[in-house]
Amino acid sequence: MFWAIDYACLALVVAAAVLVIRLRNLNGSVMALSAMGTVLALLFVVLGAPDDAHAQIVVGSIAVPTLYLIAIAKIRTEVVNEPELGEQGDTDAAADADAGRAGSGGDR
Amino acid sequence: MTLAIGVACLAEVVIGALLLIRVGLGPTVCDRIVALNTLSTQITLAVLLFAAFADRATYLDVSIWLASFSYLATIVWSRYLERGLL
Amino acid sequence: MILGNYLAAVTLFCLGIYTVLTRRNLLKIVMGMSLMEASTYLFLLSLAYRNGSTAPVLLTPPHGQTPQRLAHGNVADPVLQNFCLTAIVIGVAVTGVFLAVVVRIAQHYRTLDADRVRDMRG
Amino acid sequence: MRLVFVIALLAVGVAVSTSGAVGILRMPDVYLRIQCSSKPVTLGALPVLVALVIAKGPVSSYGGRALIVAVLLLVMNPLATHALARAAYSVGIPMWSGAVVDQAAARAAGPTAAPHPGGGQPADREG
Repeated sequence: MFWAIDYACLALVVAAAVLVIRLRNLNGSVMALSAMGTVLALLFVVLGAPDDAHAQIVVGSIAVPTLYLIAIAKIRTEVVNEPELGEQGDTDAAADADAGRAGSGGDR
Repeated sequence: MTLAIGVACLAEVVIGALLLIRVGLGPTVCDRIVALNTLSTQITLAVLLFAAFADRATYLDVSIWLASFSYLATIVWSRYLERGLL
Repeated sequence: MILGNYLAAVTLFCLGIYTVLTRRNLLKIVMGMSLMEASTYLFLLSLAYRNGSTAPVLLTPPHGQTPQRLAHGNVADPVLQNFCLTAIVIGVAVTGVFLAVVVRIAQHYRTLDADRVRDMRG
Repeated sequence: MRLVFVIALLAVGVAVSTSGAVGILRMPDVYLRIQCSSKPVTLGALPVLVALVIAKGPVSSYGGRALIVAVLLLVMNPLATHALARAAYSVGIPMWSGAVVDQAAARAAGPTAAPHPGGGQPADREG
């Protein structure tokens, strides 16, 4: 039973990491990073380190994504809109264009 | 009884996998924050159930931290969506 | 059985280094570094775990055990867990410094592309 | 007997949480997903906590912690979901095409909406 929970958490962590590098939306990547931190906290508890789980909850699932969001919010006022930076072969632009919102906020 | 609690803990993790699909798939950031909030709740319950499964009361404090701080994160991020963080 | 944890840590490290090497967005590069930090935590805690062990906390021992038996029994390695705790705390500071550098680059060069930053500098 | 109660409560909680997660996965709209995030997840968390208290005894350290987590869930989950729904509405995420009523827009577009945009109470007193 222990190993089943362990492997399920490992699968979730690796899936969240794949989401971090596959999403072309920067805010989405930050949210996937936060999900990875949360699941990693559960994995730390499973591996018998509750103090590390405390630190990982505060740091990995809240502080670091908030830092990223602050950085994105500061960059967005400086850099003109170039959303698909560094993503060569993506064709799933329809997923993000599906929101179809009016306004200049882009993916906010 | 320990086995039942362990199976419930595993079920919460599997529900987290369902929510992770929505984190990857959500068209807007609000969808992702909704899925992330629910994922935090499920992980809180999973930590509680794992504490009962491993019979260590020390693990329970992690779930209290998670329950209090994940909502803080949700509120901060919705404020970021509404007005910008700076 | 703990081999799965090592494999997951290696997978996380490979994903992070793939992101650092192939992406052009500076924020994505910093995210790749965060992934590599996460793989470090996972590797350290997998090293600390022994088969069937519990947390090295003597308060409120499991049912039918005393703190003395727990101290002599099967607990995870507390030294490596403290290394992991230090790595987490240093990791958030390093991420903050990287993000500050990225913001300064974006304010100075008006771009977020690593290649274009290099072109402008050279 | 206690085992039966614990298994039944765990099954109810996990089933309701699963329905909430499937709703978040399948609903067509942000606001409907927020509905699925708020109510079924809170309702799915409480039976699990009750099952934990029954399994470990209410005077153990599990009972107190489960009570704290339950209070946090019941207080903070509606608050966070409300803040999130308000943010989603204010950045203008469109509703599902099958939505039939938008009370906030109707209130904002009312005849006396200009002095009090968003709050309808003083306008009602005037009219």
